[in-house]
Amino acid sequence: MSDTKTEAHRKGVQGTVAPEVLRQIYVTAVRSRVLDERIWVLNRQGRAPFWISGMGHEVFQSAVGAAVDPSRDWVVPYYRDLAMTLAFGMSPKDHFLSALAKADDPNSGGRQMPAHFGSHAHNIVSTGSPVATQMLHATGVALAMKLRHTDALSVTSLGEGSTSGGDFHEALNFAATHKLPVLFLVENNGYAISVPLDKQMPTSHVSDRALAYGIPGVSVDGGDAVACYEAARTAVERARKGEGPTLIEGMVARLTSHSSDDDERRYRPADEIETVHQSDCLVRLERYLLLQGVLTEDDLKSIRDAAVKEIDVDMEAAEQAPLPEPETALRYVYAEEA
Amino acid sequence: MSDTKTEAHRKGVQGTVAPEVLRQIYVTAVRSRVLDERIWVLNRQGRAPFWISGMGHEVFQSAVGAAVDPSRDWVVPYYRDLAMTLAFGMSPKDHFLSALAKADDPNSGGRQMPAHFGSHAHNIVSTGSPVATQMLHATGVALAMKLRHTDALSVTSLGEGSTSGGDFHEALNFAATHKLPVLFLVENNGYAISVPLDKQMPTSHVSDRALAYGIPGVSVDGGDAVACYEAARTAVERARKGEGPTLIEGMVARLTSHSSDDDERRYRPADEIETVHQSDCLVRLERYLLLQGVLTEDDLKSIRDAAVKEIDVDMEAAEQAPLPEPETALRYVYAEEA
Amino acid sequence: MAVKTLVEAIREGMRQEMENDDRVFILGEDVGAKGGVFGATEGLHAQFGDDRVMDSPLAESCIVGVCIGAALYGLRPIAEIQFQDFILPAVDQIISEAAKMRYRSNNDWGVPLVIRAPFGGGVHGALYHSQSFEAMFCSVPGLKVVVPSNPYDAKGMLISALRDPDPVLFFEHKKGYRSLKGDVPDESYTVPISTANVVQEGRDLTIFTYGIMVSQCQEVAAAVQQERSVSIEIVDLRSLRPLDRDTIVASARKTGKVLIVQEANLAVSISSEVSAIISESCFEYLDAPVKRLGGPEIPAMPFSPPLEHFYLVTPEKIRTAIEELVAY
Amino acid sequence: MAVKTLVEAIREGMRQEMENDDRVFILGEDVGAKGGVFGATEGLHAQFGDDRVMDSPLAESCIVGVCIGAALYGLRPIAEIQFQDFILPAVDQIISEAAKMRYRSNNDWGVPLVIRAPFGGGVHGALYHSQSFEAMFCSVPGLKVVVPSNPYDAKGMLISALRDPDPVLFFEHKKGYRSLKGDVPDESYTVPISTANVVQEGRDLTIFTYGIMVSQCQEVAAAVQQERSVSIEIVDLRSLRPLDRDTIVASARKTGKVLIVQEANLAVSISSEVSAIISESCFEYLDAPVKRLGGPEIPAMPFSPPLEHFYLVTPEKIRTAIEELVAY
Ligand SMILES: Cc1ncc(C[n+]2csc(CCOP(=O)(O)OP(=O)(O)O)c2C)c(N)n1
Ligand SMILES: Cc1ncc(C[n+]2csc(CCOP(=O)(O)OP(=O)(O)O)c2C)c(N)n1
Ligand SMILES: [Mg+2]
Ligand SMILES: [Mg+2]
Repeated sequence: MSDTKTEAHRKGVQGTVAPEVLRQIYVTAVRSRVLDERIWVLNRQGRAPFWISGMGHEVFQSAVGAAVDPSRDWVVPYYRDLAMTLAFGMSPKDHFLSALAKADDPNSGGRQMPAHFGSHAHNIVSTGSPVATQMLHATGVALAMKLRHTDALSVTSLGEGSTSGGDFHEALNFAATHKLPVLFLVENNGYAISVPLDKQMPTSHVSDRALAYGIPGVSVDGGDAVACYEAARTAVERARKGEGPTLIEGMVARLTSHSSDDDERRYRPADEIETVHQSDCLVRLERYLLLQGVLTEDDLKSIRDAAVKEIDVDMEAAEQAPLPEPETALRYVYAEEA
Repeated sequence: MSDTKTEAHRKGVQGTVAPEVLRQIYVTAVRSRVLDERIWVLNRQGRAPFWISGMGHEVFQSAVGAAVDPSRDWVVPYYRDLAMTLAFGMSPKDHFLSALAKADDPNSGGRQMPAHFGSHAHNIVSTGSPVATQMLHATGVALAMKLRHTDALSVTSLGEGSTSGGDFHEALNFAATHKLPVLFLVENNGYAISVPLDKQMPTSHVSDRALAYGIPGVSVDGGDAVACYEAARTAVERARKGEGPTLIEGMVARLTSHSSDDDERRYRPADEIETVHQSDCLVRLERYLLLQGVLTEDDLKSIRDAAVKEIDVDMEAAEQAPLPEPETALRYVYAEEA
Repeated sequence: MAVKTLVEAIREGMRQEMENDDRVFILGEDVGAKGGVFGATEGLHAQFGDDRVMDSPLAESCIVGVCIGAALYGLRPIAEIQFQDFILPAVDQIISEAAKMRYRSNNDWGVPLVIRAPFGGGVHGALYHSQSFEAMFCSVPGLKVVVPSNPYDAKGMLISALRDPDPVLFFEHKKGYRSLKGDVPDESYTVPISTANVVQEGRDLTIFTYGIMVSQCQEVAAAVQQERSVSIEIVDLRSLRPLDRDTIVASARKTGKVLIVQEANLAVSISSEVSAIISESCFEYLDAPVKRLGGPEIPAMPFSPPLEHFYLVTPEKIRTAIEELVAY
Repeated sequence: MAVKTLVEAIREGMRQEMENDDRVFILGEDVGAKGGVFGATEGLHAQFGDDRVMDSPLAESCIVGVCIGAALYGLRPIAEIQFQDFILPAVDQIISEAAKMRYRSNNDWGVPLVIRAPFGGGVHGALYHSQSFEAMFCSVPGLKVVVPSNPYDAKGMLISALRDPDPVLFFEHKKGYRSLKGDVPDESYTVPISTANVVQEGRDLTIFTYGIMVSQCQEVAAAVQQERSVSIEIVDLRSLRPLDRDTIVASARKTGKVLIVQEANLAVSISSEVSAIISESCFEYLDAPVKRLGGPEIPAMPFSPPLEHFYLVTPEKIRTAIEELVAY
């Protein structure tokens, strides 16, 4: 088919990104990683019954997060978007409260599984478990933004496996038809739980699908912060100019099993599990920042130390927080009278 | 986007088609047209409460029908596929029985609306009203054909509006991933009831979507029998060789209101209603056949006369047939014991 | 005040609330220039334009999912589903998303969304243009489900629904669109959406019903009351989720005999729940078994007239049921 | 004969029927190398290969729709839906297509398809991995709905389902996969899929229930019977559509007191229909109101342990319900 065309699409876009933006991307990614690792520890200690990780996806999310404006833009994330939620202003404490199913969890009051994000205060729409439904919500948010004549945009994301569902198609079709300001992010890690890409879809890149809707589609290396950021900037500009949606596929790696309930050794080749860590996006970003002289080894260390300290404090606070009272289960089925 | 690519796709494929095939295509199209017109008459007389027409779609359907093998291939049609069902061996009588809601209607025993086709004896899968669901049935039929190591294929069709639903995407994705022997036909008449193409989708050709699934996609002029037939032949060969599905879009015209319940003058420009009849696919086919010397004026007349005669006889027979007994409404919810 | 049909009342309710609140907009198939396949949105596109009366692509999950997103951003969408039969592709968005949004976010988010859809049969609509799917939504906490039985309620309940902070399914009997007529005030007003309505008081027997069956039961009851001395109460359930338990229980206790009438098939339906509520709360007041009348257990209403007629709950069937109950 | 768990019995049923009938194949998410998220298909991919144990794309409408097509061509598909919560995108294919195929074609076509899905909670699955959606399918003519309560029934009913000419929804309680154990013959056998099962005879009170609640009710009943002289009958409904009306009516008439127990919320549910059937057919035999016990009217089971526990039907709640009914 259109190999040249899609190859062109796939190539990481080149450009220069300001050092403070790169620093911001790195800070978000590190905070996400440290937090993520800590929740895994809680899980292995039996204190957090479930976790599903964003490890390996952080640079892509942090770069896109840096390209949008969380004060007016909205995000409708999916469960791996820990870094994205930090970029939109949620705190590690918020996530610990959720992982520990505490009453004050801002995502859901301990009602949903961890990694089911949402915070009205931070323009993060509440998300459930069924995959791909959020594509349509982000499209509706963007429709409302357009109807209300704002210059805001909405961002939404999902895994490559989830693009097989009908809502993915229906959302792209609607958003493209009405030229809505949406960024559709696909975080392609090559697996949907155990199902590999070649049993999921007939081509190797979801960005090929953009052609079906007459919109730009790019695949970027999810370890290349510059490419991720530039692709997002281009899409953001396009959206704000009223030119419509963009499909951005981050080629990322899942550095863990699907979730704390899964054991990837049942289906993922041992050597792949081994090698996937060698291209860890965070390590690559660090190498790039050092090489470009954006940050020094000391900078990296102090950023990481700050993240660890923040996360220690937040975890402590979350652990002190109370569980919900049983009868509160009955509340908020419908709006309550004031 | 990929304009050159899709332009190439859109161009009618050239080739030579044997005269007997062209004749066959014409015979099917004429029988369909005469039958269709007759059922409209019954409708206007108040004898058939509902009709939805294939007028303007017949040449495309008849050409595809001539390119497949109804003795081993299966079709999962949609409501405009009157000509296709004739190509697969149904008779005008079958359709009169259905239009008049008679007990012996082979489609449904008078249970479904007319134009809801189905006949096990003719490899025509039963179809309901919800659009696009049949895409997945045809895909499943093709999967079974492949698992059973047959060299048969399945054909299915829908309108361009119906491609907006999730099942369209899910079916193409699955069929392409597993290289299944399916022909996905889109009969693009520019309207979904009243909704015009530009409110339905962001591009002007559904065939662009083939790129998303890495399969061939062609748009053919639905009045060009040769192009339609050649596109279908190519797709059939590909399917039989195990190379997978093809998306074929016939650019057709809806020569009537959506159905007997609709009045297109509410939403369709008057001049368009006027001009659409000037490019009637059947008239164009006749002109082509005469020009190429495939058939003479006399041939055309005798084919049409034969169709009228057949339809007179079949209508008469259907009118004599009994309505279903009321209590039979309770039968066949589940299989009955032998 | 003037006599209006059901569809006119619905249209007027939408128009007035759109005039009143610029966050209200309509998304659905053929709602624009065509004005909807039943004319419910006729004239609204001309009045409000492309941005507020939007023809959607042919994709119900898209219609509902996009409306959910717009509602989250602060708008007040009306999703029109062309036929209730075609709501099924949107069931995931309705049940997984709209119904659970407030609960799953612990009240951080809500979905003020009205989904309108014509349902019911008796119009030669056959298997896929005649169904009554309300039961499946009435088991879902987080949804409200409403079926107006007359133009007055339709307009008032629709305006209430549009002001409700939570998702409301608003089901309109398609045969009633033009056959149901009644006085409807010209100005905007509301009718509460979680209450049943005692449309006719009586002493000996209660009929619980909803939608187009209300007027049909009234006619039959009037005829029966003419012929013999029996006093029939008729309760229009009108809100199917939540059900107005207090009104149901009070009426059943008062009369001691209960008939539940619906067009849908009976298994696991509104009739089942109303019967179960009465069993729970009226045991010592009942003088006869709770009786149910509805469609047969077949997949849907067939096309052919003898088959369609066989399916329908007719005045004759209602009369027989009343008489059996009276005689018990 | 050996003691097997529920999930082992289901796996054995699939394996034996796949050995017996080469038309049987499985399509679902992660059913291949991983063996399913609950291990139901473990080892089957290794034994039968890619063509008969197929990992599907992440699209439930696709899974069911493709299986319908394959069934129409003559195969005998098993569609695995990873969690019953995620069956909603397939509801159109199930209700509009599979359920209506035979009826709409006047018996020309049928869909021999088994859709398996784990349901239910108590495993910290939270809002979307704990639901019990059976009610919505039990109102649909054309479908059969089955919930086994023990490994013996599970294997035998699954093999029956795979030989059934019509679509069967086979719902498996996920908490029961490993907790429910029992003797299961090693060879292939069938258990009919449209009958209820009186698992324990009694004189004073009947509990109607299904799924994992059956063993829970048995335990509580045993304890109560130890303490006081009351004789409790327990009926495992096991087939939820069609319901075995005769067995239900006979038992309710015999004992005169009825408790219906389910995990799902009560409104418009199996409990509603069983109660309504009893109202219709056992009026003169009842000694107390028909009592129902189930989940609260909230959208789904929350994650946090105190909230999840609040939702569940516990032994204490069952005991209280029994005692209230006995005391009536
Ligand atoms: C509609 C639906 N079906 C099934 C699931 C179960 N499930 C959760 S995540 C997942 C795989 C998702 O894979 P992908 O989209 O590639 O995202 P990734 O987890 O790899 O980031 C599945 C099958 C679900 N959540 N929703
Ligand atoms: C799921 C679903 N939604 C809505 C309808 C109502 N409906 C029937 S045909 C139609 C338009 C179809 O347009 P298109 O696919 O372009 O086919 P055409 O009629 O133009 O051949 C609509 C909206 C339906 N049948 N199914
Ligand atoms: Mg993935
Ligand atoms: Mg069309």
